[in-house]
Amino acid sequence: MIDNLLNPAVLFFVLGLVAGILKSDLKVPQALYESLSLYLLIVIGMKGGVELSKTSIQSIGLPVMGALALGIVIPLVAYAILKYVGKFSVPDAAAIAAHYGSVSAVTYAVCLSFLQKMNVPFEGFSAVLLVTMEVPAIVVAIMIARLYRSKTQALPWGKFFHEVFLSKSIVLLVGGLIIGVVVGDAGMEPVKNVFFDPFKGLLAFFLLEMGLVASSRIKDLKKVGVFLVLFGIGMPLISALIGCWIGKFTGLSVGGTTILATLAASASYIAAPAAVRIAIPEANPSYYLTASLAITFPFNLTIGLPLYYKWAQWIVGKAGG
Amino acid sequence: MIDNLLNPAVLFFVLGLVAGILKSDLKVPQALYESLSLYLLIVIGMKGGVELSKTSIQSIGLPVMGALALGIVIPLVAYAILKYVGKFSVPDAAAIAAHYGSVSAVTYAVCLSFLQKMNVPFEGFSAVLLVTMEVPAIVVAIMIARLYRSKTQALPWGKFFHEVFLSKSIVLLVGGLIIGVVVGDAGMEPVKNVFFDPFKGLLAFFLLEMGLVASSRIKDLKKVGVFLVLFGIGMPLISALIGCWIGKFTGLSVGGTTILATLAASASYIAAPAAVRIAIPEANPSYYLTASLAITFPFNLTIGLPLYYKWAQWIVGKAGG
Amino acid sequence: MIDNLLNPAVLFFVLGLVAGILKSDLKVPQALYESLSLYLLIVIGMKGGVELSKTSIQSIGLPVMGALALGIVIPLVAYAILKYVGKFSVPDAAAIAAHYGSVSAVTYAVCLSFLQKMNVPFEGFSAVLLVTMEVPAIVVAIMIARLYRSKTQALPWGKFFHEVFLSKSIVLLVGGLIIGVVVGDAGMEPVKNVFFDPFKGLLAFFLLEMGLVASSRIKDLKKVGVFLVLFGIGMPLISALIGCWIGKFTGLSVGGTTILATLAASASYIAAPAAVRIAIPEANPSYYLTASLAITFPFNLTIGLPLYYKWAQWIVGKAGG
Amino acid sequence: MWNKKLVTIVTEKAIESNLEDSFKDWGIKGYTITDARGKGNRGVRSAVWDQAANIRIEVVTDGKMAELLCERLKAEYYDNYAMILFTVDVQTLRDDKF
Amino acid sequence: MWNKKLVTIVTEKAIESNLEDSFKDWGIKGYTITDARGKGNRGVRSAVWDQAANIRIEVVTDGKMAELLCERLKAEYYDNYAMILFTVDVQTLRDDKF
Amino acid sequence: MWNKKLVTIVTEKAIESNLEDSFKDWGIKGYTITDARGKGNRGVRSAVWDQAANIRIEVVTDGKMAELLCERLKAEYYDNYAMILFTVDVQTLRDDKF
Ligand SMILES: Nc1ncnc2c1ncn2[C@@H]1O[C@H](COP(=O)(O)O)[C@@H](O)[C@H]1O
Ligand SMILES: Nc1ncnc2c1ncn2[C@@H]1O[C@H](COP(=O)(O)O)[C@@H](O)[C@H]1O
Ligand SMILES: Nc1ncnc2c1ncn2[C@@H]1O[C@H](COP(=O)(O)O)[C@@H](O)[C@H]1O
Ligand code: NA
Ligand code: NA
Ligand code: NA
Repeated sequence: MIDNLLNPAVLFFVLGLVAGILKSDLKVPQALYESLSLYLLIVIGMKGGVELSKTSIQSIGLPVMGALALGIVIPLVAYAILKYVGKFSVPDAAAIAAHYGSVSAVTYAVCLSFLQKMNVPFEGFSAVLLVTMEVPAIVVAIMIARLYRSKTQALPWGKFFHEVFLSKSIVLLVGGLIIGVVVGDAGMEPVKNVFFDPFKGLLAFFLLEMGLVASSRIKDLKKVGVFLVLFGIGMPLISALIGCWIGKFTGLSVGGTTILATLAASASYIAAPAAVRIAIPEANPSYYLTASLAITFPFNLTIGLPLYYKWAQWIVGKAGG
Repeated sequence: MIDNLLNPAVLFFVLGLVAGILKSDLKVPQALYESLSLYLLIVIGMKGGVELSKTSIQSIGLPVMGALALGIVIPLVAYAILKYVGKFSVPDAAAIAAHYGSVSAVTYAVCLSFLQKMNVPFEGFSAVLLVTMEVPAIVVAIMIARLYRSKTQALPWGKFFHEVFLSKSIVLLVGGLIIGVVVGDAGMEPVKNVFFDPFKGLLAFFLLEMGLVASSRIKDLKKVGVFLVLFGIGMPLISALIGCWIGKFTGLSVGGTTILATLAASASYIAAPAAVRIAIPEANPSYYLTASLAITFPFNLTIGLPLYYKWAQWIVGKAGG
Repeated sequence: MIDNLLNPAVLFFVLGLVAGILKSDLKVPQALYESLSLYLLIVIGMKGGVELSKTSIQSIGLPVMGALALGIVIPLVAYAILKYVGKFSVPDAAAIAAHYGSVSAVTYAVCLSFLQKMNVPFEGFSAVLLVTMEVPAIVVAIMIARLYRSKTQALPWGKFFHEVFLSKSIVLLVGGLIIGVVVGDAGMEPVKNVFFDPFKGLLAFFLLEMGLVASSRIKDLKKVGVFLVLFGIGMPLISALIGCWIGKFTGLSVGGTTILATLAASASYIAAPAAVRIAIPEANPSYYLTASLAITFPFNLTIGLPLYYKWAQWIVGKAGG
Repeated sequence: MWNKKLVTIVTEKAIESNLEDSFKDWGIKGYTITDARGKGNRGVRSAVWDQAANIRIEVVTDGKMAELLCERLKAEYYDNYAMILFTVDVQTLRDDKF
Repeated sequence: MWNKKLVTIVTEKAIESNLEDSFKDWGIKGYTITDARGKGNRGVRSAVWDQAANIRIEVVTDGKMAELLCERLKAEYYDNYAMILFTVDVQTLRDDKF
Repeated sequence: MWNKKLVTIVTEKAIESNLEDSFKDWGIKGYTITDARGKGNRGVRSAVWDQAANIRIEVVTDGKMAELLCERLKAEYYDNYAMILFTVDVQTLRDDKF
């Protein structure tokens, strides 16, 4: 486990976090943050697409259904816990639930690196699972928030769906996926040294910036209260467990199950915050941003990943044995 | 031809275009757009310079004269068509003519990739042709606009030449060319992995952004009218044909002729818009930006390039046969 | 020596300088400048850390003490010259002294490239010397400025030390150093193609921007006067000489001594300007920025480096022979 | 010179496109946006990423529309978003433009 | 405090250096520029690239120079460029500076 | 609408964090910052790098605090930094906020 902590990606995150907490004047230009974010999303899509083009599509149906189910179940579970145990207001509970039901592409990318390093094989269509899980939870959570709304101010659903399905993360992931499938391994050859080789290094670089961003939310930890901190650790564990079982029942390998569990455990910090700020404006961003970025993301990055892999071994391994 | 359409560069352009047309919130930070633009221009220069340093300079005179001739003839032809057939006003016709007489470095770069992929050899000094054709057409077109001007408000020519010849694209291309010649193949070795290897990938990335920029002009297609749309496709064909013949008469190979034809066919979107906005202020930017970016650029990228190569084979090949 | 002038890094600097002086509209997005600066600093740290992890730490104590001594002696010498020979005011003399006592990470990086190209071995802990010399001179110079101050407005030292020791260059260098040591050669493998391989190319690219920045100070050369121009060339020579002797007495190799001399000769343009602008507000930035960026930096880059290497050969070589 | 009102709004970047839609609905003909950061009741907004970035919007318009704009922004956005606004009297060269 | 005029101009980035030259010719001693985007008669200018970017220029100056500046900008730039301007009365700490 | 003062400051980016600390000490509750470039007595500041970049700060506050702010800025920063400021009367929707 220590080994997982001492790789460049995690250390860069820690450096950013520490620099931010110590109030260094280190700043990452916003344009760099956005450029790297754009790069990572489209490359995740492209890599997934190339893998997909080499995979038999037969076995993809069941896991996608599983991912969809996760995207619907997790926000409901999260909402119930937040509302009835945590006593959060409806909008706050729904908003946080949206984040935990949706996924973090960066956590997914770190998970793939982790599996590759351990030489664990996984399904070629895993990026499809990522894409599948991005949106449903956001829609579910927003529907909950709307249901309970006293003022019957209608949400313009047309506009809303447009914004969610054409949000930059979806466009880049799906666009990359399609390009990857169309171009395939051979066609990617001349641009490999931009889109594939530097991926790990640029991911590490991006984590430096995420550390800085996360540090800006650390001071809110007190404000959000102990319950949310516990939720930020407990919820990914619950989600990962559900994810492992769904991985098993939909026939995923140990590697694929680890990925599905990690997706389940990860909390969105690109698509969900943007959609929720518009669609559930009453929700306090301090809650969902702090939980997602300053608690769950670092937890998954360090302790979560190896744990979910262990669980996947137990659960899927047993089935196989 | 389909093969030419399914490479990453074209697909990235299409992705940007589609994202923009569908009004996704995908945005490329302006700093990234400018950084990549800067990179591409200086690298095109450097590559050209390194090639140039390996080429015998004897045969360069005639083709450069040919390129110069193209830079003078094309804006005149374009102007005549726009003014007398298209019934455009003098400033509008001159402004558009400036763009079609000047060149697009990105189209040039895609052309080189295309030829390399087809294993077609070409002259080492082709970047010199690019540089040669950047400015003359702009000067010719602006002189036309000034000639017809009723108010005799003098253009400060000194200031104007300073701006055109020291515009960033010229400085980067010529600067890169000189650096390439001076440093040569061996001296470039330690920086190759930044300036040469990632070129194709970063070009593809840049095309994503160009797709977004082009999409912002798509909605003007209706405004600019059918004639300009036809012009945006017909003019490059005319220019390419002239380019092919000049390529033949100045002794270029099939590859070099394809490049000259592509340069002739390409429309500028960096140097010309900046210069024209200042020197022909009455011209409506909607016309020249839309024609250059939303019509001619994608046309050349997809249909034009393979066509010009075919033409070059016919015209030069015949001569050779 | 000519050979040193004709490498891409120097030529890029010259291109930026010339473009700026000729008032080209070439501009480097500020976000790119800052991104590259961030990259170079953290990579210098990481490379140093990896080397450090392979080095026996025994011999490090003496050279670090030597570097510290340089960091204290150089600003005192510089101050004395500026105040008593150059007749500068106390704040101006102290401010300039801070810059010449501190170091330039970019000059250090160019020095390493130079030594590698010449196949001159050097100590693995050289990055520690760089870090050691960043801050002390700034503190010394500011203490001088404060000492002579008529108004006894107290400098908030706590805040000041916080700012200097947590300035971005220190955080990135030290953070990179630690990451390098912790991760080591093997752990760096997957991110090598981002953090190590492109270093030289990106350094060259950065120098294009430094040329542009330096050019913006060229017009101040007249304002700052002949004395400061001479100081900008003479002071690095004095510092380098002291550096060579300290290198010899602390047992450094010819390579290590060249590095120490170069560090001594280099003038800061990141940490020092930021700290000095706050702590010695009366000092005129035109003096220290122009001297550091427009005189000493290009001098070291072109003439200084090979000279210091010669000196190191004489001084350390003699001792060894 | 014509007397007009300048309404300046500072708010979250997250709602930029929503505000643009609202402006269209309300008949606002023009506006200017710059990126900003700042501090207010809702704490520091340092623009380190989109969710912590501000924008600063300026609308030049006539007195009546300015009043309407203020009312609507207050009704629709004030409760839930970091937002301030202020108005000032300005002179313009053209009357019908604003 | 001294009474001065603040002239704010929003226009195309493409003519930034031209405007700076004009300012020099007209004797304007100081100005401040920020990058901007916006919407107006000439459509949306989204700053996605230089040709679609705006700048926002502020000039603090005395009443006479402000008037002159407005007139000249109107004469030389209004017809052909996306440009608006407005003036407002401001107080400054120094008189001779502006 | 409530009458308040808007104080606009243009100065060097190098002292941004110092100014923020000063504002805190002086009891300023909110402010907005945008990046800027410009020209003044101390020459062209083109924002090509941090040491040549400007910022533009806006503070909406009441008349008394505005006066205090101007005085203090003049006393502490005017001599040594590139800085200008100007104030203008504005109307706001909330009174106690500023
Ligand atoms: N008094 C003020 N003066 C200028 N800008 C302010 C002021 N208060 C708030 N702001 C800006 O408005 C944004 C939102 O304010 P708030 O809703 O108070 O957090 C802040 O991030 C600042 O950019
Ligand atoms: N009413 C307005 N209020 C504020 N800014 C405006 C307004 N109208 C135009 N602008 C700005 O001025 C630029 C040029 O305006 P126009 O010439 O009308 O296209 C636009 O892109 C906006 O940034
Ligand atoms: N008259 C003016 N109008 C608007 N901005 C100004 C003016 N004078 C100076 N500035 C701004 O204030 C900064 C500092 O001014 P200065 O101290 O005069 O160099 C300049 O870089 C400009 O951005
Ligand atoms: Na999840
Ligand atoms: Na052309
Ligand atoms: Na030094």
